[in-house]
Amino acid sequence: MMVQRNFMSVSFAALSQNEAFARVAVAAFISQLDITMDELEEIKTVISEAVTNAIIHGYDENPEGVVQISVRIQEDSIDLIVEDNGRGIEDVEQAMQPLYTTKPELERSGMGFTIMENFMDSLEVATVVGKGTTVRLTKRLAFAKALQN
Amino acid sequence: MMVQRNFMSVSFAALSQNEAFARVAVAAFISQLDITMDELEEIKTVISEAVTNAIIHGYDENPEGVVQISVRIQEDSIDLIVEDNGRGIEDVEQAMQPLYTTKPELERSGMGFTIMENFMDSLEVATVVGKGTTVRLTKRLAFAKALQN
Amino acid sequence: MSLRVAMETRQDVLVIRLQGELDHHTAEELRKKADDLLRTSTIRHIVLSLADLTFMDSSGIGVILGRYKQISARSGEMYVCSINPTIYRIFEMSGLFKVIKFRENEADALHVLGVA
Amino acid sequence: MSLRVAMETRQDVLVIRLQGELDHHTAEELRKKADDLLRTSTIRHIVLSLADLTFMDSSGIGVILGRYKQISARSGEMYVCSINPTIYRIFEMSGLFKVIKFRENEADALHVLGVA
Ligand SMILES: Nc1ncnc2c1ncn2[C@@H]1O[C@H](COP(=O)(O)OP(=O)(O)O)[C@@H](O)[C@H]1O
Ligand SMILES: Nc1ncnc2c1ncn2[C@@H]1O[C@H](COP(=O)(O)OP(=O)(O)O)[C@@H](O)[C@H]1O
Repeated sequence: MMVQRNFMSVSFAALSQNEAFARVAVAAFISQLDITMDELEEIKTVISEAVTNAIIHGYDENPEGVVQISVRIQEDSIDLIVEDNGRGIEDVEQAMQPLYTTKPELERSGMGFTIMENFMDSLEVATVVGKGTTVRLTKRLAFAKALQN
Repeated sequence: MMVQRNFMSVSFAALSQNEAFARVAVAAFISQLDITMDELEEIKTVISEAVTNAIIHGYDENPEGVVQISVRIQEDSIDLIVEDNGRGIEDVEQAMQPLYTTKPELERSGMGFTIMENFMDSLEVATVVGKGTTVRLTKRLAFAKALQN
Repeated sequence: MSLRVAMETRQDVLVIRLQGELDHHTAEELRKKADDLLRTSTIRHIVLSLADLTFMDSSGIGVILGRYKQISARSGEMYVCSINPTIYRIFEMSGLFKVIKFRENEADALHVLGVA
Repeated sequence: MSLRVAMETRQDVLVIRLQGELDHHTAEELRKKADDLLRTSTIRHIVLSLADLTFMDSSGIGVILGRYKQISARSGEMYVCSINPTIYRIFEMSGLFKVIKFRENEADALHVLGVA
Protein backbone atom coordinates (compact mmCIF):
# COMPACT_ATOMS: atom_id res chain seq x y z
CA MET A 1 0.00 0.00 0.00
CA MET A 2 1.24 3.46 -0.96
CA VAL A 3 0.78 5.94 1.81
CA GLN A 4 1.10 9.60 1.02
CA ARG A 5 3.04 11.46 3.66
CA ASN A 6 0.78 14.05 5.16
CA PHE A 7 0.67 16.22 8.24
CA MET A 8 -1.59 18.47 10.21
CA SER A 9 -1.25 20.50 13.33
CA VAL A 10 -4.05 21.92 15.47
CA SER A 11 -3.99 24.39 18.38
CA PHE A 12 -6.86 25.28 20.66
CA ALA A 13 -7.79 26.90 23.95
CA ALA A 14 -7.27 24.81 27.10
CA LEU A 15 -10.99 24.25 27.60
CA SER A 16 -12.31 20.83 28.52
CA GLN A 17 -14.91 20.85 25.73
CA ASN A 18 -11.99 20.84 23.28
CA GLU A 19 -10.94 17.34 24.42
CA ALA A 20 -13.68 15.79 22.30
CA PHE A 21 -12.84 18.15 19.42
CA ALA A 22 -9.18 17.06 19.57
CA ARG A 23 -10.18 13.40 19.29
CA VAL A 24 -12.48 14.03 16.33
CA ALA A 25 -9.90 16.16 14.51
CA VAL A 26 -7.13 13.57 14.89
CA ALA A 27 -9.47 10.69 14.02
CA ALA A 28 -10.71 12.49 10.89
CA PHE A 29 -7.14 13.10 9.77
CA ILE A 30 -5.81 9.59 10.24
CA SER A 31 -8.89 7.87 8.88
CA GLN A 32 -7.36 8.43 5.41
CA LEU A 33 -5.05 5.55 6.35
CA ASP A 34 -5.80 1.86 6.18
CA ILE A 35 -6.16 1.73 9.93
CA THR A 36 -8.08 -0.75 12.09
CA MET A 37 -10.92 0.29 14.39
CA ASP A 38 -8.80 -0.76 17.38
CA GLU A 39 -5.90 1.40 16.25
CA LEU A 40 -8.24 4.35 15.77
CA GLU A 41 -9.73 3.90 19.25
CA GLU A 42 -6.29 3.60 20.82
CA ILE A 43 -5.09 6.78 19.15
CA LYS A 44 -8.23 8.68 20.19
CA THR A 45 -7.64 7.51 23.75
CA VAL A 46 -3.99 8.61 23.95
CA ILE A 47 -4.84 11.99 22.38
CA SER A 48 -7.51 12.41 25.02
CA GLU A 49 -5.04 11.50 27.80
CA ALA A 50 -2.31 13.88 26.65
CA VAL A 51 -4.69 16.78 25.91
CA THR A 52 -6.47 16.36 29.25
CA ASN A 53 -3.09 16.39 31.02
CA ALA A 54 -2.10 19.60 29.25
CA ILE A 55 -5.38 21.25 30.29
CA ILE A 56 -5.54 20.00 33.90
CA HIS A 57 -1.90 19.67 34.91
CA GLY A 58 -0.13 21.93 32.44
CA TYR A 59 -2.52 24.88 32.68
CA ASP A 60 -4.58 24.21 35.83
CA GLU A 61 -7.60 24.62 33.55
CA ASN A 62 -6.75 28.21 32.71
CA PRO A 63 -8.47 28.75 29.34
CA GLU A 64 -5.79 31.23 28.28
CA GLY A 65 -3.50 28.23 27.79
CA VAL A 66 -3.02 26.83 24.29
CA VAL A 67 -2.64 23.12 23.52
CA GLN A 68 -1.07 22.01 20.25
CA ILE A 69 -1.30 18.62 18.56
CA SER A 70 0.79 17.65 15.53
CA VAL A 71 0.11 14.52 13.52
CA ARG A 72 2.48 13.18 10.88
CA ILE A 73 1.62 10.23 8.71
CA GLN A 74 4.72 8.28 7.70
CA GLU A 75 4.93 5.27 5.45
CA ASP A 76 4.36 2.75 8.22
CA SER A 77 3.53 4.77 11.32
CA ILE A 78 1.78 7.73 12.84
CA ASP A 79 3.71 10.28 14.90
CA LEU A 80 1.75 12.36 17.39
CA ILE A 81 3.02 15.31 19.40
CA VAL A 82 0.98 16.99 22.14
CA GLU A 83 2.46 20.18 23.56
CA ASP A 84 1.65 22.75 26.19
CA ASN A 85 3.46 25.81 27.53
CA GLY A 86 2.32 25.11 31.06
CA ARG A 87 3.95 24.33 34.39
CA GLY A 88 6.07 21.36 33.28
CA ILE A 89 6.79 18.16 35.23
CA GLU A 90 9.40 18.05 38.01
CA ASP A 91 10.00 14.30 38.13
CA VAL A 92 9.02 12.59 34.89
CA GLU A 93 9.94 9.11 36.08
CA GLN A 94 7.64 9.43 39.05
CA ALA A 95 4.90 10.98 36.90
CA MET A 96 4.95 7.93 34.61
CA GLN A 97 4.32 5.46 37.46
CA PRO A 98 0.91 3.79 37.25
CA LEU A 99 -1.56 5.33 39.72
CA TYR A 100 0.71 8.30 40.46
CA THR A 101 -1.18 11.59 40.33
CA THR A 102 -0.62 15.06 41.77
CA LYS A 103 -4.35 15.82 41.63
CA PRO A 104 -6.14 13.09 43.61
CA GLU A 105 -8.61 15.76 44.78
CA LEU A 106 -9.87 15.94 41.19
CA GLU A 107 -10.28 12.15 41.16
CA ARG A 108 -7.48 11.72 38.65
CA SER A 109 -6.55 8.05 38.39
CA GLY A 110 -2.84 8.43 37.62
CA MET A 111 -3.28 6.07 34.66
CA GLY A 112 -2.81 8.54 31.79
CA PHE A 113 0.83 7.82 31.00
CA THR A 114 0.34 4.09 31.53
CA ILE A 115 -2.44 4.02 28.95
CA MET A 116 -0.34 6.08 26.51
CA GLU A 117 2.55 3.61 26.89
CA ASN A 118 0.31 0.58 26.46
CA PHE A 119 -1.57 1.84 23.42
CA MET A 120 1.44 3.21 21.53
CA ASP A 121 4.78 1.82 20.39
CA SER A 122 6.81 4.65 21.83
CA LEU A 123 6.35 7.49 24.29
CA GLU A 124 8.82 10.30 25.00
CA VAL A 125 8.23 13.16 27.40
CA ALA A 126 10.29 16.35 27.19
CA THR A 127 9.49 18.90 29.86
CA VAL A 128 10.93 22.02 31.46
CA VAL A 129 9.48 23.21 34.76
CA GLY A 130 7.77 26.56 34.22
CA LYS A 131 8.01 26.22 30.42
CA GLY A 132 5.87 23.30 29.41
CA THR A 133 5.64 19.71 28.30
CA THR A 134 5.93 17.90 24.97
CA VAL A 135 4.69 14.33 24.66
CA ARG A 136 5.80 12.41 21.55
CA LEU A 137 3.94 9.25 20.68
CA THR A 138 4.48 6.85 17.80
CA LYS A 139 2.33 4.03 16.59
CA ARG A 140 3.44 1.52 13.99
CA LEU A 141 0.41 0.45 12.02
CA ALA A 142 -0.81 -3.13 11.75
CA PHE A 143 -0.73 -3.16 7.94
CA ALA A 144 2.93 -2.08 8.05
CA LYS A 145 3.77 -4.64 10.72
CA ALA A 146 2.11 -7.30 8.58
CA LEU A 147 4.17 -6.33 5.54
CA GLN A 148 7.40 -6.75 7.48
CA ASN A 149 6.56 -10.24 8.75
CA MET B 1 -27.57 31.58 25.89
CA MET B 2 -24.05 31.87 27.27
CA VAL B 3 -21.40 31.18 24.70
CA GLN B 4 -17.86 30.56 25.86
CA ARG B 5 -15.32 32.24 23.66
CA ASN B 6 -13.14 29.60 22.14
CA PHE B 7 -10.69 29.28 19.29
CA MET B 8 -8.79 26.73 17.28
CA SER B 9 -6.38 26.87 14.43
CA VAL B 10 -5.39 24.03 12.13
CA SER B 11 -2.63 23.77 9.49
CA PHE B 12 -2.15 21.00 6.97
CA ALA B 13 -0.40 20.01 3.76
CA ALA B 14 -1.92 21.32 0.51
CA LEU B 15 -3.25 17.90 -0.49
CA SER B 16 -6.75 17.54 -1.89
CA GLN B 17 -7.66 14.76 0.56
CA ASN B 18 -7.30 17.36 3.32
CA GLU B 19 -10.29 19.31 1.99
CA ALA B 20 -12.67 16.84 3.63
CA PHE B 21 -10.55 16.81 6.78
CA ALA B 22 -10.75 20.62 6.97
CA ARG B 23 -14.55 20.50 6.78
CA VAL B 24 -14.82 17.85 9.50
CA ALA B 25 -12.39 19.66 11.82
CA VAL B 26 -14.23 22.98 11.53
CA ALA B 27 -17.65 21.35 11.82
CA ALA B 28 -16.56 19.42 14.94
CA PHE B 29 -15.30 22.60 16.53
CA ILE B 30 -18.34 24.79 15.89
CA SER B 31 -20.86 22.08 16.73
CA GLN B 32 -20.39 23.10 20.38
CA LEU B 33 -22.55 26.12 19.45
CA ASP B 34 -26.29 26.26 19.18
CA ILE B 35 -26.05 26.30 15.41
CA THR B 36 -28.62 25.25 12.81
CA MET B 37 -27.99 22.46 10.31
CA ASP B 38 -28.17 25.04 7.51
CA GLU B 39 -25.53 27.23 9.17
CA LEU B 40 -23.28 24.21 9.64
CA GLU B 41 -23.64 23.20 5.98
CA GLU B 42 -22.96 26.77 4.82
CA ILE B 43 -19.80 26.99 6.92
CA LYS B 44 -18.56 23.61 5.69
CA THR B 45 -19.13 24.81 2.14
CA VAL B 46 -17.21 28.08 2.50
CA ILE B 47 -14.32 26.30 4.25
CA SER B 48 -14.22 23.87 1.35
CA GLU B 49 -14.19 26.74 -1.18
CA ALA B 50 -11.41 28.70 0.52
CA VAL B 51 -9.24 25.64 1.23
CA THR B 52 -9.65 24.34 -2.32
CA ASN B 53 -8.64 27.76 -3.67
CA ALA B 54 -5.52 27.78 -1.48
CA ILE B 55 -4.55 24.31 -2.76
CA ILE B 56 -5.37 24.80 -6.46
CA HIS B 57 -4.72 28.48 -7.05
CA GLY B 58 -2.42 29.42 -4.18
CA TYR B 59 -0.10 26.43 -4.44
CA ASP B 60 -0.84 24.91 -7.88
CA GLU B 61 -1.41 21.68 -5.93
CA ASN B 62 2.16 21.55 -4.66
CA PRO B 63 1.88 19.43 -1.46
CA GLU B 64 4.76 21.33 0.13
CA GLY B 65 2.33 24.21 0.62
CA VAL B 66 0.65 24.68 3.99
CA VAL B 67 -2.93 25.86 4.45
CA GLN B 68 -4.04 27.34 7.77
CA ILE B 69 -7.57 27.78 9.09
CA SER B 70 -8.41 29.74 12.23
CA VAL B 71 -11.83 29.63 13.85
CA ARG B 72 -12.90 31.99 16.59
CA ILE B 73 -16.20 31.66 18.37
CA GLN B 74 -17.52 35.03 19.54
CA GLU B 75 -20.66 35.71 21.51
CA ASP B 76 -22.88 36.05 18.48
CA SER B 77 -20.74 35.07 15.53
CA ILE B 78 -18.09 32.81 14.08
CA ASP B 79 -14.94 34.25 12.52
CA LEU B 80 -13.07 32.10 10.02
CA ILE B 81 -9.68 32.82 8.47
CA VAL B 82 -8.20 30.71 5.67
CA GLU B 83 -4.60 31.52 4.75
CA ASP B 84 -2.00 30.36 2.29
CA ASN B 85 1.53 31.51 1.47
CA GLY B 86 1.02 30.89 -2.21
CA ARG B 87 1.04 32.97 -5.39
CA GLY B 88 -1.49 35.61 -4.31
CA ILE B 89 -4.17 37.27 -6.45
CA GLU B 90 -3.38 40.08 -8.87
CA ASP B 91 -6.82 41.58 -9.28
CA VAL B 92 -9.10 40.73 -6.35
CA GLU B 93 -12.10 42.58 -7.73
CA GLN B 94 -11.95 40.57 -10.93
CA ALA B 95 -11.34 37.34 -9.01
CA MET B 96 -14.55 37.90 -7.02
CA GLN B 97 -16.74 38.17 -10.14
CA PRO B 98 -19.14 35.26 -10.50
CA LEU B 99 -17.91 32.75 -13.11
CA TYR B 100 -14.44 34.30 -13.29
CA THR B 101 -11.70 31.68 -13.07
CA THR B 102 -8.06 31.52 -14.13
CA LYS B 103 -8.19 27.72 -14.36
CA PRO B 104 -11.01 26.86 -16.78
CA GLU B 105 -8.87 23.95 -18.02
CA LEU B 106 -9.41 22.32 -14.60
CA GLU B 107 -13.17 22.84 -14.97
CA ARG B 108 -13.24 25.41 -12.19
CA SER B 109 -16.60 27.15 -12.15
CA GLY B 110 -15.49 30.56 -10.91
CA MET B 111 -18.22 30.41 -8.24
CA GLY B 112 -16.07 29.98 -5.12
CA PHE B 113 -16.02 33.60 -3.97
CA THR B 114 -19.68 34.09 -4.90
CA ILE B 115 -20.68 31.15 -2.70
CA MET B 116 -18.52 32.46 0.17
CA GLU B 117 -20.21 35.88 -0.10
CA ASN B 118 -23.68 34.41 -0.23
CA PHE B 119 -23.27 31.99 2.67
CA MET B 120 -21.47 34.38 5.03
CA ASP B 121 -22.19 37.84 6.44
CA SER B 122 -18.83 39.26 5.52
CA LEU B 123 -15.88 38.36 3.30
CA GLU B 124 -12.54 40.15 3.15
CA VAL B 125 -9.61 39.14 1.00
CA ALA B 126 -6.08 40.33 1.75
CA THR B 127 -3.49 39.20 -0.73
CA VAL B 128 0.05 40.00 -1.86
CA VAL B 129 1.27 38.62 -5.18
CA GLY B 130 4.04 36.12 -4.54
CA LYS B 131 3.32 36.08 -0.78
CA GLY B 132 -0.11 34.60 -0.30
CA THR B 133 -3.77 35.14 0.41
CA THR B 134 -5.85 35.54 3.57
CA VAL B 135 -9.61 35.17 3.38
CA ARG B 136 -11.61 36.40 6.40
CA LEU B 137 -15.18 35.28 6.74
CA THR B 138 -17.73 36.10 9.42
CA LYS B 139 -21.09 34.56 10.08
CA ARG B 140 -23.57 36.01 12.55
CA LEU B 141 -25.54 33.15 14.03
CA ALA B 142 -29.30 32.81 13.80
CA PHE B 143 -29.80 32.53 17.55
CA ALA B 144 -27.89 35.81 18.00
CA LYS B 145 -29.85 37.50 15.21
CA ALA B 146 -33.08 36.32 16.87
CA LEU B 147 -32.05 37.80 20.23
CA GLN B 148 -31.49 41.22 18.65
CA ASN B 149 -34.88 41.39 16.93
CA MET C 1 -16.01 11.49 3.60
CA SER C 2 -15.70 10.22 0.07
CA LEU C 3 -17.81 9.84 -3.03
CA ARG C 4 -19.50 6.80 -4.51
CA VAL C 5 -20.45 7.04 -8.16
CA ALA C 6 -23.01 4.54 -9.46
CA MET C 7 -23.93 4.65 -13.16
CA GLU C 8 -26.73 2.97 -15.06
CA THR C 9 -27.57 3.34 -18.74
CA ARG C 10 -31.11 3.11 -20.10
CA GLN C 11 -31.10 3.36 -23.88
CA ASP C 12 -29.50 6.75 -24.60
CA VAL C 13 -29.84 7.98 -21.00
CA LEU C 14 -27.07 7.80 -18.43
CA VAL C 15 -28.24 7.85 -14.80
CA ILE C 16 -25.52 8.94 -12.40
CA ARG C 17 -26.25 8.41 -8.70
CA LEU C 18 -23.91 10.15 -6.28
CA GLN C 19 -23.48 9.20 -2.65
CA GLY C 20 -21.27 11.08 -0.18
CA GLU C 21 -19.35 14.27 -0.77
CA LEU C 22 -18.53 15.94 -4.07
CA ASP C 23 -15.58 18.31 -3.80
CA HIS C 24 -12.35 19.04 -5.69
CA HIS C 25 -10.79 15.81 -4.40
CA THR C 26 -13.66 13.50 -5.33
CA ALA C 27 -14.72 15.35 -8.52
CA GLU C 28 -11.88 13.66 -10.39
CA GLU C 29 -13.45 10.23 -9.97
CA LEU C 30 -16.83 11.38 -11.24
CA ARG C 31 -15.19 13.11 -14.21
CA LYS C 32 -13.20 10.03 -15.16
CA LYS C 33 -16.05 7.54 -14.79
CA ALA C 34 -18.50 9.69 -16.72
CA ASP C 35 -16.02 10.52 -19.50
CA ASP C 36 -14.96 6.88 -19.97
CA LEU C 37 -18.57 6.01 -20.59
CA LEU C 38 -19.46 9.04 -22.69
CA ARG C 39 -16.47 8.43 -24.99
CA THR C 40 -17.48 4.92 -25.98
CA SER C 41 -21.27 5.08 -26.01
CA THR C 42 -24.21 6.70 -27.69
CA ILE C 43 -25.48 8.36 -24.53
CA ARG C 44 -27.38 11.56 -25.23
CA HIS C 45 -28.96 12.50 -21.92
CA ILE C 46 -27.82 12.50 -18.31
CA VAL C 47 -29.91 12.23 -15.16
CA LEU C 48 -28.03 13.23 -12.01
CA SER C 49 -29.62 11.66 -8.99
CA LEU C 50 -28.44 13.40 -5.83
CA ALA C 51 -30.64 11.99 -3.05
CA ASP C 52 -27.60 10.63 -1.21
CA LEU C 53 -25.21 13.47 -1.95
CA THR C 54 -24.58 15.03 1.46
CA PHE C 55 -22.11 17.73 0.41
CA MET C 56 -21.20 19.63 -2.72
CA ASP C 57 -19.20 22.79 -3.34
CA SER C 58 -18.32 24.76 -6.49
CA SER C 59 -15.97 22.00 -7.67
CA GLY C 60 -19.19 20.03 -8.15
CA ILE C 61 -20.61 22.83 -10.30
CA GLY C 62 -17.50 22.64 -12.46
CA VAL C 63 -17.63 18.92 -13.09
CA ILE C 64 -21.39 18.95 -13.72
CA LEU C 65 -21.13 21.82 -16.21
CA GLY C 66 -18.29 19.99 -17.97
CA ARG C 67 -20.49 16.92 -18.52
CA TYR C 68 -23.39 19.15 -19.55
CA LYS C 69 -21.29 20.69 -22.30
CA GLN C 70 -20.48 17.26 -23.70
CA ILE C 71 -24.05 16.02 -23.95
CA SER C 72 -25.27 19.42 -25.04
CA ALA C 73 -22.92 19.12 -28.03
CA ARG C 74 -24.84 15.90 -28.85
CA SER C 75 -28.06 17.91 -28.40
CA GLY C 76 -28.82 15.95 -25.28
CA GLU C 77 -30.31 17.24 -22.06
CA MET C 78 -29.32 17.07 -18.43
CA TYR C 79 -31.73 16.51 -15.55
CA VAL C 80 -30.95 16.76 -11.89
CA CYS C 81 -33.14 15.51 -9.08
CA SER C 82 -33.45 15.01 -5.31
CA ILE C 83 -31.17 17.86 -4.22
CA ASN C 84 -30.68 18.80 -0.56
CA PRO C 85 -31.48 22.44 0.34
CA THR C 86 -27.90 23.77 0.65
CA ILE C 87 -26.83 22.15 -2.61
CA TYR C 88 -30.01 23.45 -4.26
CA ARG C 89 -28.97 27.00 -3.32
CA ILE C 90 -25.52 26.43 -4.82
CA PHE C 91 -27.14 25.28 -8.07
CA GLU C 92 -29.37 28.36 -8.04
CA MET C 93 -26.55 30.81 -7.29
CA SER C 94 -24.51 29.38 -10.14
CA GLY C 95 -27.34 29.73 -12.64
CA LEU C 96 -27.21 26.00 -13.35
CA PHE C 97 -30.99 25.73 -13.56
CA LYS C 98 -30.86 27.87 -16.71
CA VAL C 99 -29.38 24.92 -18.61
CA ILE C 100 -30.02 21.89 -16.41
CA LYS C 101 -33.58 20.82 -15.73
CA PHE C 102 -34.69 20.13 -12.17
CA ARG C 103 -37.11 17.31 -11.35
CA GLU C 104 -38.27 16.29 -7.88
CA ASN C 105 -37.08 12.71 -8.24
CA GLU C 106 -35.40 10.25 -10.54
CA ALA C 107 -38.64 8.61 -11.67
CA ASP C 108 -39.95 11.97 -12.92
CA ALA C 109 -36.78 12.66 -14.87
CA LEU C 110 -36.73 9.17 -16.43
CA HIS C 111 -40.38 9.55 -17.33
CA VAL C 112 -39.80 12.84 -19.18
CA LEU C 113 -36.97 11.19 -21.12
CA GLY C 114 -39.23 8.27 -22.01
CA VAL C 115 -37.12 5.58 -20.32
CA ALA C 116 -39.05 5.18 -17.04
CA MET D 1 -19.66 13.89 21.35
CA SER D 2 -21.21 14.16 24.78
CA LEU D 3 -22.42 11.91 27.55
CA ARG D 4 -25.94 10.89 28.51
CA VAL D 5 -26.37 9.57 32.02
CA ALA D 6 -29.54 7.58 32.75
CA MET D 7 -30.12 6.33 36.29
CA GLU D 8 -32.62 3.86 37.66
CA THR D 9 -32.92 2.62 41.24
CA ARG D 10 -34.10 -0.89 42.13
CA GLN D 11 -34.34 -1.27 45.88
CA ASP D 12 -30.79 -0.61 47.12
CA VAL D 13 -29.23 -0.91 43.65
CA LEU D 14 -28.45 2.05 41.41
CA VAL D 15 -28.22 1.24 37.72
CA ILE D 16 -26.23 3.83 35.77
CA ARG D 17 -26.46 3.59 32.00
CA LEU D 18 -23.94 5.65 30.06
CA GLN D 19 -24.30 6.63 26.44
CA GLY D 20 -21.69 8.54 24.45
CA GLU D 21 -18.22 9.58 25.57
CA LEU D 22 -16.84 9.64 29.10
CA ASP D 23 -13.83 11.95 29.40
CA HIS D 24 -12.61 14.71 31.72
CA HIS D 25 -15.21 17.12 30.33
CA THR D 26 -18.22 14.82 30.68
CA ALA D 27 -17.07 13.05 33.89
CA GLU D 28 -18.28 16.04 35.90
CA GLU D 29 -21.89 15.40 34.95
CA LEU D 30 -21.72 11.74 35.92
CA ARG D 31 -20.04 12.62 39.22
CA LYS D 32 -22.66 15.21 40.09
CA LYS D 33 -25.69 13.09 39.15
CA ALA D 34 -24.42 10.02 40.97
CA ASP D 35 -23.41 11.95 44.10
CA ASP D 36 -26.72 13.82 44.32
CA LEU D 37 -28.47 10.49 44.41
CA LEU D 38 -26.03 8.70 46.69
CA ARG D 39 -26.20 11.52 49.24
CA THR D 40 -29.96 11.32 49.74
CA SER D 41 -30.66 7.62 49.32
CA THR D 42 -29.98 4.22 50.81
CA ILE D 43 -28.29 2.90 47.69
CA ARG D 44 -25.72 0.22 48.46
CA HIS D 45 -24.78 -1.26 45.11
CA ILE D 46 -24.06 0.20 41.70
CA VAL D 47 -24.42 -1.47 38.30
CA LEU D 48 -22.62 0.40 35.52
CA SER D 49 -24.12 -0.48 32.19
CA LEU D 50 -21.78 0.53 29.38
CA ALA D 51 -23.30 -1.00 26.24
CA ASP D 52 -23.70 2.44 24.65
CA LEU D 53 -20.49 3.99 25.95
CA THR D 54 -18.42 4.55 22.81
CA PHE D 55 -15.38 6.17 24.39
CA MET D 56 -13.71 6.31 27.80
CA ASP D 57 -10.27 7.42 28.94
CA SER D 58 -8.56 7.49 32.34
CA SER D 59 -10.83 10.31 33.53
CA GLY D 60 -13.53 7.65 33.45
CA ILE D 61 -11.42 5.39 35.65
CA GLY D 62 -11.16 8.24 38.16
CA VAL D 63 -14.85 8.96 38.38
CA ILE D 64 -15.76 5.26 38.56
CA LEU D 65 -13.24 4.58 41.35
CA GLY D 66 -14.57 7.61 43.24
CA ARG D 67 -18.13 6.19 43.22
CA TYR D 68 -16.77 2.75 44.09
CA LYS D 69 -15.15 4.15 47.22
CA GLN D 70 -18.45 5.64 48.37
CA ILE D 71 -20.48 2.46 48.05
CA SER D 72 -17.63 0.35 49.33
CA ALA D 73 -17.75 2.44 52.53
CA ARG D 74 -21.39 1.27 52.77
CA SER D 75 -20.14 -2.27 52.16
CA GLY D 76 -21.84 -2.24 48.79
CA GLU D 77 -20.52 -3.71 45.55
CA MET D 78 -20.01 -2.36 42.07
CA TYR D 79 -20.75 -4.30 38.90
CA VAL D 80 -19.87 -3.27 35.39
CA CYS D 81 -21.22 -4.82 32.22
CA SER D 82 -21.31 -4.66 28.41
CA ILE D 83 -17.92 -3.04 27.86
CA ASN D 84 -16.43 -2.45 24.42
CA PRO D 85 -12.98 -4.02 23.80
CA THR D 86 -10.83 -0.85 24.04
CA ILE D 87 -12.56 0.27 27.24
CA TYR D 88 -12.23 -3.27 28.61
CA ARG D 89 -8.45 -3.05 28.16
CA ILE D 90 -8.38 0.29 29.99
CA PHE D 91 -10.28 -1.30 32.89
CA GLU D 92 -7.80 -4.18 32.91
CA MET D 93 -4.71 -1.98 32.74
CA SER D 94 -5.97 0.07 35.66
CA GLY D 95 -6.60 -2.98 37.82
CA LEU D 96 -10.25 -2.01 38.16
CA PHE D 97 -11.40 -5.61 37.91
CA LYS D 98 -9.71 -6.30 41.25
CA VAL D 99 -12.44 -4.35 43.00
CA ILE D 100 -15.23 -4.00 40.47
CA LYS D 101 -17.00 -7.13 39.25
CA PHE D 102 -17.48 -7.71 35.54
CA ARG D 103 -20.66 -9.28 34.17
CA GLU D 104 -21.47 -9.84 30.50
CA ASN D 105 -24.70 -7.89 30.63
CA GLU D 106 -27.00 -5.86 32.87
CA ALA D 107 -29.47 -8.71 33.42
CA ASP D 108 -26.68 -10.90 34.84
CA ALA D 109 -25.54 -8.18 37.21
CA LEU D 110 -29.08 -7.43 38.41
CA HIS D 111 -29.67 -11.13 38.90
CA VAL D 112 -26.61 -11.54 41.11
CA LEU D 113 -27.77 -8.59 43.21
CA GLY D 114 -31.25 -10.14 43.52
CA VAL D 115 -33.13 -7.29 41.83
CA ALA D 116 -33.55 -8.74 38.32
N1 LIG E 1 1.19 18.21 30.57
C1 LIG E 1 1.52 18.09 31.86
N2 LIG E 1 1.96 19.18 32.56
C2 LIG E 1 2.29 19.09 33.86
N3 LIG E 1 2.23 17.94 34.57
C3 LIG E 1 1.82 16.81 33.93
C4 LIG E 1 1.46 16.84 32.57
N4 LIG E 1 1.10 15.58 32.22
C5 LIG E 1 1.24 14.82 33.31
N5 LIG E 1 1.67 15.54 34.36
C6 LIG E 1 1.97 15.06 35.72
O1 LIG E 1 2.08 13.64 35.67
C7 LIG E 1 1.15 13.04 36.57
C8 LIG E 1 0.69 11.70 36.04
O2 LIG E 1 -0.05 11.89 34.86
P1 LIG E 1 -1.08 10.77 34.38
O3 LIG E 1 -0.40 9.44 34.39
O4 LIG E 1 -1.67 11.20 33.09
O5 LIG E 1 -2.19 10.74 35.51
P2 LIG E 1 -3.33 11.79 35.95
O6 LIG E 1 -3.61 12.73 34.81
O7 LIG E 1 -4.48 10.94 36.27
O8 LIG E 1 -2.78 12.53 37.13
C9 LIG E 1 0.08 14.07 36.77
O9 LIG E 1 -0.64 13.90 37.96
C10 LIG E 1 0.87 15.37 36.71
O10 LIG E 1 1.49 15.64 37.95
N1 LIG F 1 -5.97 31.44 -2.47
C1 LIG F 1 -5.83 31.90 -3.74
N2 LIG F 1 -4.60 32.12 -4.27
C2 LIG F 1 -4.46 32.59 -5.53
N3 LIG F 1 -5.51 32.88 -6.34
C3 LIG F 1 -6.76 32.69 -5.88
C4 LIG F 1 -6.98 32.19 -4.56
N4 LIG F 1 -8.32 32.13 -4.37
C5 LIG F 1 -8.89 32.56 -5.51
N5 LIG F 1 -7.95 32.90 -6.44
C6 LIG F 1 -8.21 33.45 -7.79
O1 LIG F 1 -9.55 33.88 -7.86
C7 LIG F 1 -10.22 33.22 -8.94
C8 LIG F 1 -11.69 33.03 -8.59
O2 LIG F 1 -11.83 32.16 -7.48
P1 LIG F 1 -13.20 31.39 -7.24
O3 LIG F 1 -14.33 32.37 -7.30
O4 LIG F 1 -13.08 30.60 -6.00
O5 LIG F 1 -13.37 30.44 -8.51
P2 LIG F 1 -12.53 29.14 -8.98
O6 LIG F 1 -11.84 28.52 -7.80
O7 LIG F 1 -13.59 28.25 -9.52
O8 LIG F 1 -11.56 29.62 -10.02
C9 LIG F 1 -9.46 31.94 -9.14
O9 LIG F 1 -9.66 31.42 -10.44
C10 LIG F 1 -8.02 32.40 -8.89
O10 LIG F 1 -7.49 33.05 -10.01
